[in-house]
Amino acid sequence: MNIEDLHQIARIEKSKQEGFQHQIHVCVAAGCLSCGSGQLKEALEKEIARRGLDTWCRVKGVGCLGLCTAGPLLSLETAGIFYQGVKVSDVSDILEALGGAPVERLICPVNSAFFRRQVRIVLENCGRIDPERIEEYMAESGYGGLALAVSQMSPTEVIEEVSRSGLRGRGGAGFPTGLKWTSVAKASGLTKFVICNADEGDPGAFMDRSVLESDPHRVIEGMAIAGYATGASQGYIYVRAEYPLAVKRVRLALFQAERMGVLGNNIFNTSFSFNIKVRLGAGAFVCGEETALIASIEGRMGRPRPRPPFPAEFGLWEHPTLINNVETFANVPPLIRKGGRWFAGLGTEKSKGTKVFALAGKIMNTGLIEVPMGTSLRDIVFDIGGGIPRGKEFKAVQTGGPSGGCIPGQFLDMPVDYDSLAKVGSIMGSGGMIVMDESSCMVDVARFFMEFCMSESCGKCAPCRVGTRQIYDILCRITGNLSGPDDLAMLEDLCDLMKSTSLCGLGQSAPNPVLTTLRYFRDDYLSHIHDKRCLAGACKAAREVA
Amino acid sequence: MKIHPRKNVRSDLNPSRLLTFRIDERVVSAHEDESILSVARQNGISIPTLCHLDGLSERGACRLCIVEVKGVARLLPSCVTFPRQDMEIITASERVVSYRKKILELLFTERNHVCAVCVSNGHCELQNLAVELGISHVRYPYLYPRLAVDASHSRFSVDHNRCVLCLRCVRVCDEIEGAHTWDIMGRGITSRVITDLNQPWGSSETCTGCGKCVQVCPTGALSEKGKSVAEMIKRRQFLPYLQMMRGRQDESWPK
Amino acid sequence: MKDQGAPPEASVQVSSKSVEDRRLRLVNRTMQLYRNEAHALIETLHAVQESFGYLEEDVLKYVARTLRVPLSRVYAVATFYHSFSLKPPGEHTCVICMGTACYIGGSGAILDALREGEGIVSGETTSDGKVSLLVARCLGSCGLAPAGVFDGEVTGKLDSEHVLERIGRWRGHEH
Amino acid sequence: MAETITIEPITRIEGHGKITIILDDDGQVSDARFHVTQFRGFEKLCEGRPYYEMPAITERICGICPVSHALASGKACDAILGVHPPEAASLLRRLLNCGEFIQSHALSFFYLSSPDLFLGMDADPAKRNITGIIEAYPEMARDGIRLRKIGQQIIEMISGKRIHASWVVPGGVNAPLDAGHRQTMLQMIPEALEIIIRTLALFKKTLDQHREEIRTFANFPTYFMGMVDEEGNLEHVSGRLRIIDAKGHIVADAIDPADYREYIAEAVEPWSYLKFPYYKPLGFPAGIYRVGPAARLNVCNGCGTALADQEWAEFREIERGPLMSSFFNHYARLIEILFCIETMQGLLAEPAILAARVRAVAQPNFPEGVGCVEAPRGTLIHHYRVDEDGLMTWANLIVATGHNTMAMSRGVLQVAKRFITGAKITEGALNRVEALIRAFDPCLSCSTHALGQAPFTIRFMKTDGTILGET
Repeated sequence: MNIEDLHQIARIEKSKQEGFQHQIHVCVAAGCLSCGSGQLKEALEKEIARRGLDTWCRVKGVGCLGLCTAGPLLSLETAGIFYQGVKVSDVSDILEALGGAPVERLICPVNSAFFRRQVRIVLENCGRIDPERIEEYMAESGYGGLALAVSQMSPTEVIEEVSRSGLRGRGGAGFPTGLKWTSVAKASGLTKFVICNADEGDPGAFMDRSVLESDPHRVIEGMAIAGYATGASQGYIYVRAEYPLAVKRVRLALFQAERMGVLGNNIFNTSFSFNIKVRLGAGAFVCGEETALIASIEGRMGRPRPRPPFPAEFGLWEHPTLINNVETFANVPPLIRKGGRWFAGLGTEKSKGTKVFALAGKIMNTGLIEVPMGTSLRDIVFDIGGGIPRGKEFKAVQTGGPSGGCIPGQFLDMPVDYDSLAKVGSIMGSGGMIVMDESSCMVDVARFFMEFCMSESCGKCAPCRVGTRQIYDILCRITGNLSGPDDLAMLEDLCDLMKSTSLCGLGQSAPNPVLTTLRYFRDDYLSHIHDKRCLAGACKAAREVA
Repeated sequence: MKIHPRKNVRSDLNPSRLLTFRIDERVVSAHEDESILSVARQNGISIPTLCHLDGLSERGACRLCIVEVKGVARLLPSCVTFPRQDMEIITASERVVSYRKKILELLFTERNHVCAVCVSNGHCELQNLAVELGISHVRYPYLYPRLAVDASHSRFSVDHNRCVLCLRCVRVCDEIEGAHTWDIMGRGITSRVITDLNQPWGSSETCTGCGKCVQVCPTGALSEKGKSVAEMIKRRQFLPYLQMMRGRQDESWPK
Repeated sequence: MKDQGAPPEASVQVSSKSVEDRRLRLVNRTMQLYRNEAHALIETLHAVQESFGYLEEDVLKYVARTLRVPLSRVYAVATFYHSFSLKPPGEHTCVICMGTACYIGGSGAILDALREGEGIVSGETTSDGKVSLLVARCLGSCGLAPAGVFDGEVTGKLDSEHVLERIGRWRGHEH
Repeated sequence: MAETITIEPITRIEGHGKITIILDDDGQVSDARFHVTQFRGFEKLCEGRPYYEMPAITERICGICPVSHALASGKACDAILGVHPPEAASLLRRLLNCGEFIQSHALSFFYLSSPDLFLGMDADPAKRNITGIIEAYPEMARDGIRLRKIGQQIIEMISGKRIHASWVVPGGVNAPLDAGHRQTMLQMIPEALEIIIRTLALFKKTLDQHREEIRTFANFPTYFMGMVDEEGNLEHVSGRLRIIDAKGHIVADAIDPADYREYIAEAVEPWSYLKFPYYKPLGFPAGIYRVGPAARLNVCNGCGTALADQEWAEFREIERGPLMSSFFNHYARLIEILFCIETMQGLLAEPAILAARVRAVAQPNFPEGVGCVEAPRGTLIHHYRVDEDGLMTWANLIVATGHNTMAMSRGVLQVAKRFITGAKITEGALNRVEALIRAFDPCLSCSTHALGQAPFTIRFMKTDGTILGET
């Protein structure tokens, strides 16, 4: 494959698509599949064939359309119409309405804030291309970034471009990507690795899954570019076994990319060679930690080890290793194609670009969104998210999963970026955003996260192994109205201990949900402790006592 | 993960440089590939440790050897931290000592450490640390797990109640004896050391019966049969010799 | 180290040899794909889990010998990761998602209802061997919270009644 | 209409106990019970532990007689191993036991009971304590303190610690005797002898004043059990059991403690954590028997040491046949101290006692083992079962206070009936009830190991029948 071939394939694909007057996009990401979009797609195909419409109309399975709550979703690309909650029985109505007035009862308002306010870079192809066909990705300039990088840029230039963009790691901590790439590039050694962390372990986050299910080639391309920039020739995608569809699509995409020659030896007729293998996670949240992830790829238990040395100099099989997460890699191809300056034009001063969030919890529009960094929480929750259902009061939004915190209403106007979130005690995390209303007890929420951390703690270091259990016990005592007067002080004491002395990020950040809820929702705690009552009425024991 | 600075991490920096820096206001000098812990000990400054044992790979897991470094916000485990020129290290600040105590207290709550009836009473590293740090009571509630004793081996027994999960047994069995009979199952608070497929030690197919695990165990978790209360005194003289004589280049199964 | 010996397939005791061979085929293929290298352990365990439904002790020994991984290490890895199970699963499997969104949406109450209504606790199989109840950390179907998986079929917007009814049907009694 | 009097806690005994006395409508005592309110569950917590931890675990049952538990436990472990400890170890174990008898009996007599005995049952309670004794009988107080200290020093010199030394181990003991310590101990003997002879003389003079107590302190016929040696003489560590009836006839002799279950069975009553052992051939509750100092002197043919034998003969002169009143426990204690001092002297003279070989080494060879010694308060039986790896699967401990429970309860009733009448209950009367218990010197902390439901319902009732409270 050379660059000319790439353009050729894109041209052929484009004209092929233009040959269809109507393209019906059916969401076949996991969310809609579980509402029956698979059957819907089949029914549509059958009906089209039966009616002999297949010359001018075609059905295409696409990745996530975003608004998971309204699934199964369907979009008519050319007409710009969205249908929601579509059933098999709606098929004939939809086909009959093609080219005419849309089916009113199924219409999903496209001009609502949910769609309007989004800026899509990572998700630009989600819901538009068939994730199981590499040609469609190529038709959308796919692999153009890789071609550009390997044929016209030196590795140093690629890294400079990434640095210039201000891209920061989307996995949680927000480490500058350019800097990370530089360290690996500069590390000595002939063998280096690139790892894509797709072990999206935060409960309540499904950004990476959606990207892998909807646009896997984007991630592959990003990894290849990283491989070129850092001098690695082997990549690994470490993906959760709990995402079978994502695994299947990534494997298929890798197969296609190899067959097309955009992976393998002498990519685009250059001396650059790059291969990618898939490794399955096996249900361990701690494997999101770099060193644990490496251990897991090596076939061992995912127990983190102290850093330094960092994976950049001492990683997979002791070789320099670059680890970025799915969304970070997914940002790379457009960044290379359009230039770091373009990317840096989006977002805030210190947080560039866009961020994908998984909106969930007590919110009207649950689903996947992508907004520029710096968008306010209020805009995300109330404008894009459509606010709280059933007229309930907003209480908090949880970001960053078990390592993050609960942000109260007083910070709704805060811009969402790495530093602002850190300032209020939370973290960006991978992008899970869970909205809670007045019916949630924040002690119970803290207990939920601590239970998670306790069962996900690898057990290597004592503060995390025993600390999570002790904190969990205290929180159980509080929600069960069995706490003593010293429990709150002990809770804070243990949180401080874990934060300061745990070995890895899991233990160091596990107290965050407790600390933020203690800070912003202390009344929830005090009511349990002093009045033996759950303010939100959520805790069972509390209800029974009252 | 075996981090062996001399062999792996800094091989490119050969020959290692001599640095001068400060530990507890004292100016010391050392090679850049000597851990802060080892430099401190050479200079007569004691830093509490539990998972560290000379002759075994480092784990950095017990977190008792944490020290403060001026200008660094995080506390660093001295067993796996290496000095830099002009670094200023404080080994026993009030903050560090209070954390060490709390960690130790957590260990005491984790399992049923009843010193009075323990074979290692009086010869126990955990007990000694508690004495050294002045722990007279434990603030946190005891968890009282129900753990069994495995006395199926003809010469040794393992009492999980007294295990602190330092994994010295696992390391010595793998790194020195080369049998890898021991490992650790499960995760988090439910982790437990096991032999082979979590079977009674006496039925292990791989155990050579060498007893090194027993000798490196810091507490009474592993002991020789026939030893009664307070009689189990561990012998570790063999470790440096064996390490030298069997010195494996790299571990096929690093921690 | 050179002598691997014959693969001790025979040591795996299952009623029918032909069934056995078929089940081990996937396991063997996985190990061969990685040239029997030790780092293939997790991938191999996935294969064992897939074809046997759980990690049978004899198969673990077989894998350990073939990949030349210490027995205790195999057991350690098998118990470290939650995807693996050492117990045979029930006839049917019900997974309830306990991700944040699902928890906020009430999946905790569903588990309570299952415990009270059917006497099932997560991680366990009913005494009649019909149903195994598992808890997932997050299915990634947060948009459909609370979500669950019934014999591989993801279902969203669950409530206690619905779940109890499905489990009841599996166990052959009505609610 | 009944009224309940509760004495709680009973003072000057080991551990925590409670007595309930129920009065009928006429204010007459109708029933009385002796409760143990502590629950320690030692038998249960031993399960799963290695057999060799048992001496150390069980000696933690008590801070007064840990040596007895360690010895009984060590002997039960010997039986599990199937070994005989080397001669030196046997001698040293007996020597250690002497030290304990001296300190424990001294504690009971001088510290706990002498205020009642010398200051009077009806003395001002503010004075009726060890400080009162120091004021009134300074020499005796000094003697008592000194004697107890001698006992403790002996224990310390042999085992390295005053209490909980973990020195008794399966198959023997864990360290030989230091020759210097032997010398020191020998030097202590004359002083100890002087003290005990002086005290015996002093005590015998008070017997007349206590005629009423002698008459009522559990003065009723029961069987008695105690350990004797091959000649039938008093023995504390390595003898066999003998049981006599109320007339003094031997009903069972030379019982191997391993066969104790043929003679003793245990009943559980809902109102106490104590178990109620009884002499099996007679059944429950008829098979009431007593153990302890007086019981031992009742069952034996003599002490086997010169001075103690003289005292024993004089003691047995008091009544024909066995002495029934448990008040005589005080007397017997002093004689036993004398016996122990003399025994020590003999043991220390044995050349073998300094031998370095003090331990027989073996792995468990038998699944079951019984160890029995005479503790200061009476016969102590440890009975263990282990699995093939030597882990405890079951334990049964019968302690002195257990054997005596039935007698104590009946004794309380007897004392109460004699001293409590009508509406007026004097402090002195209540003190006598306590004093009876103190005569048994019960070690409640070690006797509370039966697993049962929490037993106590103490009703406080007004005369009109309304229940005021229930605990």
